[in-house]
Amino acid sequence: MTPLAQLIEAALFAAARPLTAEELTVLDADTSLVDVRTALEQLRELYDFHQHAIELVEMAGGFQLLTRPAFAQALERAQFTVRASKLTAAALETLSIIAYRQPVGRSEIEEIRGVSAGGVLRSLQERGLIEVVGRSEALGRPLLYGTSAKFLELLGLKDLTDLPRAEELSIAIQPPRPLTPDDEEAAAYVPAES
Amino acid sequence: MTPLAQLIEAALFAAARPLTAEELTVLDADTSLVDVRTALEQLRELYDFHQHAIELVEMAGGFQLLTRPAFAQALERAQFTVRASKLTAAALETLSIIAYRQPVGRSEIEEIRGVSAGGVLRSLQERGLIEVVGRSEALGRPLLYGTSAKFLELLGLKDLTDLPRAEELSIAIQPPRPLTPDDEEAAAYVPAES
Amino acid sequence: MEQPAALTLPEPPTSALGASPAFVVELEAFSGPLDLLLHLLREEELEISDIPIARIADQFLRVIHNLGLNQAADYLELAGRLLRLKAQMLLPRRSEEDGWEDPRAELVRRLLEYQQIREVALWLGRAAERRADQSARGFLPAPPALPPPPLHVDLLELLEAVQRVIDGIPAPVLHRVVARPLNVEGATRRLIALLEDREEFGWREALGPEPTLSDVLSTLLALLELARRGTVSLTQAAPFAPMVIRRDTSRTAD
Repeated sequence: MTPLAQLIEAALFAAARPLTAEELTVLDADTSLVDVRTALEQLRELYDFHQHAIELVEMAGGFQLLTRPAFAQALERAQFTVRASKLTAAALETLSIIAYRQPVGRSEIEEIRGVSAGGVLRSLQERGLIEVVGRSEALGRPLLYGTSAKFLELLGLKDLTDLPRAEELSIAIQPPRPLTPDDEEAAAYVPAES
Repeated sequence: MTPLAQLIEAALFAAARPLTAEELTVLDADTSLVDVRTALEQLRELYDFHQHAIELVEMAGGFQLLTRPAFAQALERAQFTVRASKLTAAALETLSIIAYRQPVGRSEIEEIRGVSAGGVLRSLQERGLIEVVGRSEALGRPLLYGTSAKFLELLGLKDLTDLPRAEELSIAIQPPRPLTPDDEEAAAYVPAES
Repeated sequence: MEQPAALTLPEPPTSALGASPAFVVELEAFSGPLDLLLHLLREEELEISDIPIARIADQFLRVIHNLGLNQAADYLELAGRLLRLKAQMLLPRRSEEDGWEDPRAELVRRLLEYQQIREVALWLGRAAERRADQSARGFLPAPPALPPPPLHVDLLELLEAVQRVIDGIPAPVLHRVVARPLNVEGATRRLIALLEDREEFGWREALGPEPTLSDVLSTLLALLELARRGTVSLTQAAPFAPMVIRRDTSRTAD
């Protein structure tokens, strides 16, 4: 391989976009367009001659290195190109609030996390992890959110009672909302401070 | 090139991230780990022998195709690549402590560096270089941190054993006990240099 | 060991509070108080194992004073420690033989440990630089109409998120006090009904099945009130033994 062909190979491999022959002349001060085209031809022949799985392709945007179509199926089967995507910390936190407090409105989520929740709620909804389960009776009748069947499926839970109970978490979650009659007993544990 | 070497080249090229030998066996039903390692060796030799600008690098527990260091300057000058921003001294020191002491909690890091670590830990976590690996049993059950696969990728390390060993450092490792003037070993604590 | 870039000194300014110009440095140039201390030691070509504490403590303070006190909490802590050490070193020691422990030992240990971490940090920095010389494939053409990547969530992650949410709540509501939580009248009625039935029964029977804490407290208060009125007598065979509740015939007979 000539030094120019090497430089061009490195550039086509590393650049974040296809490169034109004109752009490739920038690589070396004394390089003409003809030199670049010769080197590109050399590169193409090398890949073909040694039966590399990659090839040099010229498209509208310029030259790029691509895997040969013959390998597309095997690659798709192996799924190397797609990495399982993960939820962001903000999405997980919002999801956890909804899981434990559902049905719950946006303002309550924002109050707990201390940041606005609009974007996160939209993306959780698009991913099918939460859904609108009703409207609150409060002013403006805001939407109430709950977790979806897909949420249970992804976490491998039979139903919501499979979620660890508050007492099993290292710090119990305290409900900062008006107590229902059932909660009264629990609340009576704590003596009034003197 | 053997069909398996071709498949592996296509996979490494398409994934653009380190793939483990185990992952690569998925490419073909009848392929063993030994076959994959043989094909990888073949591929490495082919790139070296024909002086490709790309080389096969073993990193972060897997294998990845990368441009050779010799072309870094030309690629940056032509603005085909952007150099990764440098880590600050604080980030590097914190990473060092975590790399050698993992799993390690925030308070231990702060004690060693003598400064609070909250901001640095958050930014290292956001960059994906460290991750929470558990909780300590100590009071308050503080989070414990460890380095991630991305940390190995950033430094181009195969695994954590690539890090310098204590004996290779100019300062010997410290036994955690107080010194006395009579202590024979005290002399060994003194760094050899300046 | 090579001098890290972070330690390069800026040009010494002219106003130096009596300190030698070499010690006028910028706080930002250091990654922490130990870094600054190491720098001072190196400037003076002093051994870590035998630090002239008094001198170094004064220099350290001078530098910090020079830099202003904003953002210097960590530095002040070490400054305080150095001053304590300085005082300790002035105390008369009895004799070298009877196990005198050098008060500087802990500081020496920390400095050496920190120096080791710094050496590793330099190594990591160089490794990252070497790695940055190599590029992965840059342009990844979008695969034609593949389904979106599978979503990965696990329960542990969710629970960690719950924990973060809880940790983030500034003032968690720890308890609520509800009016009229105890039902002493109800408990009294139940006890009187029991007493009509039986002359003697145990504390457990008094509570009834599955008592809540509120039931326990209500029953206890009711019992104490009944005992005060002389309706029942309460006895225990021994401290912490089960309480026995008996109809108090001696006084009702009066």
